[in-house]
Amino acid sequence: GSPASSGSSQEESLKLGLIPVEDNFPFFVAEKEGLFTKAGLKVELVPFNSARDRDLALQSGSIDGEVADIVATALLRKGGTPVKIVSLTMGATPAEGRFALLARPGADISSPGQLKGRTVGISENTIIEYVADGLLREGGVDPGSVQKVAVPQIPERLQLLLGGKLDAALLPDPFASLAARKGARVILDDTKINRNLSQVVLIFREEAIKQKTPAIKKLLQVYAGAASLIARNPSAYRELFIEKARIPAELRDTYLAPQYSPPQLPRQEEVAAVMDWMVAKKLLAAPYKYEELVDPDLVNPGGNNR
Amino acid sequence: MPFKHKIVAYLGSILFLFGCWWLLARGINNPGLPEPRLALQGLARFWPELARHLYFSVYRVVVSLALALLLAVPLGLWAGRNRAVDSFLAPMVYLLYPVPKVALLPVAMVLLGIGDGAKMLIIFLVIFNQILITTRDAARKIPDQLLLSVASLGAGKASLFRQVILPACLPDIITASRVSLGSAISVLFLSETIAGNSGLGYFILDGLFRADYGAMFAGILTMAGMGLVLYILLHLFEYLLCPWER
Amino acid sequence: MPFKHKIVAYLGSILFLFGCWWLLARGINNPGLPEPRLALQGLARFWPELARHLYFSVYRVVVSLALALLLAVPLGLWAGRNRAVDSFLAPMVYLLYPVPKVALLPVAMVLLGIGDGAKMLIIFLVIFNQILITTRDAARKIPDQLLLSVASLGAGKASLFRQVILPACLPDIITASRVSLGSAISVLFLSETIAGNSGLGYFILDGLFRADYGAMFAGILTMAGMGLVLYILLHLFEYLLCPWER
Amino acid sequence: MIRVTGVSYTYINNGARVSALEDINLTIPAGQACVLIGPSGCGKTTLLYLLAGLLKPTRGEIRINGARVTRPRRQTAIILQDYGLLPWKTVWKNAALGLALRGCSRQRQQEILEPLLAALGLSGLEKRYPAQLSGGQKQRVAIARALSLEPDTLLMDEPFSALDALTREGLQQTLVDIRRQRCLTTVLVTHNIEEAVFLGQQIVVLTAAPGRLKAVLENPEAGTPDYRFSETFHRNCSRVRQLLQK
Amino acid sequence: MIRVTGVSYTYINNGARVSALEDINLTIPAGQACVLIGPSGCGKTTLLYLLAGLLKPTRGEIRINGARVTRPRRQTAIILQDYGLLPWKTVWKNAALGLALRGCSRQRQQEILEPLLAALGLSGLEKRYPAQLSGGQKQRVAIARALSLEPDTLLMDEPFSALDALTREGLQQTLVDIRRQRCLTTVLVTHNIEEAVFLGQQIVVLTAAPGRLKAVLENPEAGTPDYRFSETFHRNCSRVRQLLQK
Ligand SMILES: Nc1ncnc2c1ncn2[C@@H]1O[C@H](COP(=O)(O)OP(=O)(O)OP(=O)(O)O)[C@@H](O)[C@H]1O
Ligand SMILES: Nc1ncnc2c1ncn2[C@@H]1O[C@H](COP(=O)(O)OP(=O)(O)OP(=O)(O)O)[C@@H](O)[C@H]1O
Ligand SMILES: [Mg+2]
Ligand SMILES: [Mg+2]
Repeated sequence: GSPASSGSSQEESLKLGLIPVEDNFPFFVAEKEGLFTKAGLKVELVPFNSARDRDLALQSGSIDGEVADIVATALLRKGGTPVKIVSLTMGATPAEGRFALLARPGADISSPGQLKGRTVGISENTIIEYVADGLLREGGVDPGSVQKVAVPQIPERLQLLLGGKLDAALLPDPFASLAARKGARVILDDTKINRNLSQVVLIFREEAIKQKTPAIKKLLQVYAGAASLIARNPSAYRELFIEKARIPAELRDTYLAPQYSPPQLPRQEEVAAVMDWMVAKKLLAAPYKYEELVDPDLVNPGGNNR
Repeated sequence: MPFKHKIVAYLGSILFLFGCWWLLARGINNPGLPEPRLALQGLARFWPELARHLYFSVYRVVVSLALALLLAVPLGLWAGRNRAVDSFLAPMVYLLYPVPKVALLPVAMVLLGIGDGAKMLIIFLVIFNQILITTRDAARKIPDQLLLSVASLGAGKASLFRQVILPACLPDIITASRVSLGSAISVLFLSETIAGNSGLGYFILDGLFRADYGAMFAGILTMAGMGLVLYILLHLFEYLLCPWER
Repeated sequence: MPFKHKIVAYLGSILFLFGCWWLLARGINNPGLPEPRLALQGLARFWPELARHLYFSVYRVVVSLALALLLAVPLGLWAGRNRAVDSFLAPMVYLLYPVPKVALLPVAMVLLGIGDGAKMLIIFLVIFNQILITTRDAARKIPDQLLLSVASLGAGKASLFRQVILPACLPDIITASRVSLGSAISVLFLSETIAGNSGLGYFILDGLFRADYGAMFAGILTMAGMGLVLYILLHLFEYLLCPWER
Repeated sequence: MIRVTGVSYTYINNGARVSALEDINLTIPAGQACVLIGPSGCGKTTLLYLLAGLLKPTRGEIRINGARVTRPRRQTAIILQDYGLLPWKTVWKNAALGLALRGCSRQRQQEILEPLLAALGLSGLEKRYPAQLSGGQKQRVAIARALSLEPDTLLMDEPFSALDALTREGLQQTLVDIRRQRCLTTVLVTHNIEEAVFLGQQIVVLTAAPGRLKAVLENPEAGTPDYRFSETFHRNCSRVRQLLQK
Repeated sequence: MIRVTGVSYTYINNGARVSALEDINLTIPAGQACVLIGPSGCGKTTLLYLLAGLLKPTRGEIRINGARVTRPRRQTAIILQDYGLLPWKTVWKNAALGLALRGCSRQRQQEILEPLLAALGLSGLEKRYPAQLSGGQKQRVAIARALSLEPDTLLMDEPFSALDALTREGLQQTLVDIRRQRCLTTVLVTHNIEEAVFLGQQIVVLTAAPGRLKAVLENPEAGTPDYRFSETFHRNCSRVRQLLQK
């Protein structure tokens, strides 16, 4: 094409950090289908293997935004990186984004009450611990009464659980399903409770929001488009899902892709619950207000905005 | 030792290693450590893809090793022959070397982003220190007689470095390269698991995340093989560069 | 160089480092790299807790370094003086050394638990190879004359090892310990961040996860300080063990 | 008694072959003093190494007291051309090394070495390291070490070359005395014709490289008092000189 | 011309002080040959190092041609007691080192060295490494290196000690010839009284350690044809011997 048409302006390019898990699948579908280009966007999806490295990259300005959670967002702000949530991508309902607390194979644990004093593998000061605390409370157990062991990386937590070195561990899907398939017992499951504990959010650096508002808006539209593509024809993206969401071979025939809701803003009370937990954990001196964490202007007003 | 015997010895010990691995895998019977067979199958299954990752990894290791040698060797020689430089440099090295490289990750990312640059910087920083320490210690040990004798021929500082200090330290520098090559590959693994989707480190971690231990160990095998080949190349360099030691 | 000057040089270069850090922190202006002031405040704030973690880390590093020396040095000396042993051992080392040990940590932990065992095993495995390679290369370089002269006094194999080969390699073994100490601390950090709630690695990562960069860098400072002190101890050992090099 | 039959020796370096000795036949009765003399590079040192069992003949065989020499014997002492002192041992420890290797008690070592070091003019230097000695002092330490051993065979490679004329003559006399007392079979390499004639009951003259026997002179009066000033002494000196010149 | 005024030298090792030379005063006119003789350990080597600018006098000063010596001069060649050959250079490269350092072209090096090596009996050994030479051959390489330089001052530390009597006498004559031709100021250390008297126009006798001047003999006939067989020669030999004995 001519130089004028091929030159994608700086404002239209976005760098997005994400961990290749099922939460982010619509982005990969959009990439595969060329939806970004069609929308006149230049989006680079940068894969990370740990939330820690992803957040460091955002902090250093190497990426414009990332798919994260509310705890990470608040901590980034606390650490001096101005970021804001622009939309929820997963976890609009409790059924989305499954986390489960599992007991190791062969352990004599069948009810939450038996977890008292046992070792529970989590990732400290993250959404994982928040979910763990929430689940334990739901199960009627004081989170302080279990022995938390920090195992930040999920695959390692899985291996230690299966190897019997942890009595229990909190795992997201598909690892939770895999552990269950290998003999671990699900004690608590966040899709089976009434509270909505885990939300996946799309966040951007504030300067990116300021400079690239149209691009981010388009991105959200593309995301919505990809989500509906998946909903309409899940089997067409099966292979891509197995690959991009890193579904273990044992589960490839049984594990189903989750539902993806269209972009929307997180609920006030969910954000507040996270803030209260963080203050109680002394991760924050004072809770952030909803407006400090969320930028309400980017989600398409036609969307499911509550 | 004749060349033929060497090859036999190499093959023998590789077989021995596989044997140990097999026994260990059987013994502990944990999916995290699969039998060699599974790894070899993984190798066959993923070969073309693995080769692509291998290419990136080799590139990163070799470039950072070369850069580290280029900078650390002269500095080490200098510090080894100059007490004042050393007592300024040593505490810096001793303080910086143990600093966990994650601490440097933000700096690396700000300066170089998340591409090859940052990965190679992290590798570079680790082995720079190793080569610096070894070279400095080697330069310190050079007998004064040798230096005196060449100085008495009227050699200036520069000639002394080129004619005496550098060749005297060459064997130790090669040893340092051996040690650093291993470290470089370890750090490579770590830096490739941070971000991006290329390199053997990524491949291995990807296998771990998918709980596909066959793929994971195929990656580990490839990494080990890459190490072995690079080591053999280093031996070749030594043979060529140090003819007086044959 | 007199002792006093040395202390001045050390202090000078530490100040210089802090200066660089300060400038860098200002320059890149990223919360991930706070100013030194914050780290020092963190140090004051967390001291008693840090001391407990420091204790664990020191214990893990020192024990694994000692174990690695105890096993790798004799093996390295043997391989260095015996071609047959070497051509069996070398390929094993060259294959195993590049294997990313960190990838094996989960397996090690499944075997040995989340406590000290697995962590120390991985540290041990990394530095064992480094010490082995350096010691072997050093043993190879011993001039035949020296061996002949002691052999001519009727020394048996054992005496030759104790009287000639070991002391001849001692300076290189100390260099290897220096390099390995740094590697050991790096691996320590990694292994402490994989699982468990103790050690400086845990403390640093905890700070990072809390976005409490003051605490994080207080941990890093403590780790660097631990490295420096262990290095000074190594210098002391060298001074005591190699009086002929003073 | 030393019996050398048809001994040849060829050095092999990197494929290149250098013939150093060809078809040497010698018989040195027990208690006799034999002197090797010949142009520089003719293989004297090589022959001494062969006698000491430090090298193995390419052809032929060497027997001492009927037993074939294949490795260093306990009863053979040797002084190497480059002294063979261990840089990491003090003068005392270097001198005592042979005794220590034979399991001699501390006290016995002291009894033997103290007078010996005094006689060699080394008193007061016991705590120095070889690097802190002059050339002649190093050589005398090597002599002390060899003489301390009470061997039955003594092999010496230019043992007095770095000593001043007077010390040298004194030591020549000491050597004669010790040989007589202990019935020591002695083989000495020298370049000094007078020394050869004064010390050698049998004088072996070698040709230029590769060394062959040129002549074996009998010189029964060697070492007798005032032999230096006798007519025979001067005649024998001239004969050796002529043989060397041819 | 060399002028030594009130020179003392003290070695300091680890705090211990060893006085090697005390209050040496000497004047050696340009083109003259001076020989240093004295008991082993009296400081001859030390004095040579001082003259070469390789050590700095503790007290006093040394001037060559009026200029104070503080570091090695380009026009001074030196042959060290331990030869000072570089183990990693072949015979040819070692011999050519001085020329190469002076930026001499390949061809010029060849023109100078080829006849020199031939005269020293080293033809055919050009590609060997020092470790593959006999003691005397090494010494001759060092001689070749020093003579190749066409210096104005030549310092030699027992340069012929490892050579056979005939080679030695030949080289003594060569030295006399070269000194005459090139008007070379020569300082030679020897233990051989005949050599001292044949070569030294000025013979400096030192006392036992710490070395002081005992006597300075004028010996104007040194180096003249047939001097060896003259009456004066024998008389001077006896005088030197007496001076040494006192
Ligand atoms: N390692 C070696 N490799 C090859 N050639 C060697 C080696 N060592 C010695 N030679 C050669 O073997 C010959 C004999 O050497 P040797 O050291 O025995 O001589 P030598 O009679 O002791 O001489 P010198 O009086 O100079 O000490 C020499 O020509 C020397 O060049
Ligand atoms: N590095 C050193 N440290 C301490 N003392 C030393 C050192 N080097 C030499 N000496 C001492 O200084 C004195 C003079 O040494 P030097 O080497 O000059 O003697 P020399 O006259 O050359 O003897 P030789 O004839 O034995 O070679 C000796 O007594 C020696 O022990
Ligand atoms: Mg010899
Ligand atoms: Mg000397």
